[in-house]
Amino acid sequence: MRLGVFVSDCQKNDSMLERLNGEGLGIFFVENGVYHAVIHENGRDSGVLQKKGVNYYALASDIQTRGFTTSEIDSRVNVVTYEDVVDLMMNDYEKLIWL
Amino acid sequence: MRLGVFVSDCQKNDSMLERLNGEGLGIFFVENGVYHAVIHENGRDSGVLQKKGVNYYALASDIQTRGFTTSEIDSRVNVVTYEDVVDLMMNDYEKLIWL
Amino acid sequence: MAKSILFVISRPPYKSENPKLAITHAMACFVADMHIDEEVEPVVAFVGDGVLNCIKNQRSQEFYGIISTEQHIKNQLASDMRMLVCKEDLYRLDIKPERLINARDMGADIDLNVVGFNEVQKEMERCDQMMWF
Amino acid sequence: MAKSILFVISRPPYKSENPKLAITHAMACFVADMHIDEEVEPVVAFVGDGVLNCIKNQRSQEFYGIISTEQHIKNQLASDMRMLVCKEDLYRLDIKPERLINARDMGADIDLNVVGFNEVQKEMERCDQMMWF
Amino acid sequence: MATISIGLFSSLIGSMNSDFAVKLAETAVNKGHSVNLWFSGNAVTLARKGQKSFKDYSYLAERLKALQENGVAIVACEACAAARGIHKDDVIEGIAVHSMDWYVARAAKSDRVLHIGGE
Amino acid sequence: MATISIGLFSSLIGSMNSDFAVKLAETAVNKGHSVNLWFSGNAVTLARKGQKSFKDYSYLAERLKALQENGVAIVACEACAAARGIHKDDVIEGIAVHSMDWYVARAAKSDRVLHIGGE
Repeated sequence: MRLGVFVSDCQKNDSMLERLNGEGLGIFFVENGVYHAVIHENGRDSGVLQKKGVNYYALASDIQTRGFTTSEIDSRVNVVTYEDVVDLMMNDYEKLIWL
Repeated sequence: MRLGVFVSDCQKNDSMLERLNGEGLGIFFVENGVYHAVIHENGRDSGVLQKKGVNYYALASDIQTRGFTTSEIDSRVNVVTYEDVVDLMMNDYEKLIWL
Repeated sequence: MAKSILFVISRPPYKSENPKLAITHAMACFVADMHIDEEVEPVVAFVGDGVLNCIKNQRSQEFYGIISTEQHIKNQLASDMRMLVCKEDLYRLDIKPERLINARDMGADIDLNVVGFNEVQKEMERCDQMMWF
Repeated sequence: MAKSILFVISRPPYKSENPKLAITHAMACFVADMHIDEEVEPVVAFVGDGVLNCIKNQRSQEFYGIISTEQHIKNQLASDMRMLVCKEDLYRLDIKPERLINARDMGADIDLNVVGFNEVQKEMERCDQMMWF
Repeated sequence: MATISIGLFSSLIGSMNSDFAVKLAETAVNKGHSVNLWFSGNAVTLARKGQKSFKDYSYLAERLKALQENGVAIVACEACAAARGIHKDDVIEGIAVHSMDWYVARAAKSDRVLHIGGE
Repeated sequence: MATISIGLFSSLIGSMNSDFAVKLAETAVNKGHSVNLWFSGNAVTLARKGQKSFKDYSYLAERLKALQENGVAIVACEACAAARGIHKDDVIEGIAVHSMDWYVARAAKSDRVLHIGGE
């Protein structure tokens, strides 16, 4: 199953993400979820970024809305537009979860 | 300052509670905050209960609404009614925070 | 051929209306064939702090005048809806099996089905659609 | 004699309207003496993830057509409202001082005031009332 | 007896914050205290006329009327209400609509303020 | 082209979930997909007539009308709306009101479902 998971919050609800099988998983950082891709809490990357075999995406407009630039995004994360999100949803992921 | 803090959620936002000075602090577990007083996650008490010099209260009706009995509440926590909450607010705490 | 929808309840009760909306939406599947040419089979799974919904003896009616989430779950069991509860989360929150809601007093033939998260994950693969509350 | 109200902003921007409501309520203090016989002095403190509100170059207008939280904060600075930002949280989230909003282009005489949490706590003691957003 | 101001920012239906605030106000009034109740943000939906009662969810409209008859000042934020399409004629009788300065003024003069600022 | 059903449960004003859902629907429609948009819980407030536009908050009423004119089925949950005092006459023209079976039926037949179940 190719599963797309939308993370819209900056709080750490990693526990559910940790349990989901990594293979084929896509994680979409949207809204306040984008902080996971740019903030280094206590000097460390977000725990959410540590999963193997996962594709990460962050919505450019949500990063820029919050005062960050896309160049600040963690290198593991792909910067995407709404157009990209629609295409990824339709072509790359069969099922979607909004956590 | 005698400060009363209302904790209405079961998620761990201890970090703010940890910073508040213990002396004179009252912590009111209401709504889903009452889980802190009855649930032993991974066999341990809630971290929120570890503060020294704090008075803890939990609203009886909110415990019972969620399927627990007042006898299950941690011994550090005082079981209170809405009447008690009003009296405590008026007599024992000058300022109130709803976290 | 029926379609199936998995309703995942991941939030605790009585914080927002979320878990109840999951249950009412699941119940609505039983009449969804009014709109389409096939039946829709609902399955409910409680995961994370959502398992707190499954504790029996909820007294919201008495204290707040609202029907409890327990009553909603009992109605679903009495309607033979498949309802899974994640074992790992029950263990994590130290909720013993005897605390779980059942609807035997309503003549239900089934109970809440305590399963490992891997079983929930299988259901996520099997279902046609998923709604995460 | 004036009363003072401390508005504590503990949530990040753009999740709910909460931080903006804190700022608009603080602004409303400037006209509160319409209703009562004394003035009301507002003080704002950003703590916890609330410090994320203070990052400059927010572009919500461009992407979502809504005035940014940044613009609200600038308006407050230009109105000489005292605004504290918790140093420990800036450090925790690795937000450097040069990223913070200022309103010098609007002729503001004051900046956001970065202080230790102990200073916020002193303000909590000093104020007459507190509203935690 | 004292004055308490309660500010409620969470929305109607299903949010137990509303139930908590109303029950606390009722208890305080029964003890002889004076109470102000302010709805802002999504809580302004509590002030709307024509709410249908369901057994699933708490139905607070009648209890708000009773509070108001017992001397509680209940006021909804004007801008928050208008943004949600709730205008003066849409509000339950006895509930007033004011701008935010009403609340901060009342709060400043209260003995206790419980500001429930959730989402 | 595919069909996507979006279920939105978070409330109007200030919740960026609403903005996200509407922008996603617009983008999908522009790419030629067919879209269903369901409002339940507090999101039913989005369907209400007479929302006043403020610069502080996103104002989505006009964009919902445009979506509907572009073929998007926009439907609000009947019970959730009635509980909040929003009845058929209170709803923006072009937005329908149905019970929950409409949504689950549409979702079952969609290629993709994005269910935004927040508070």
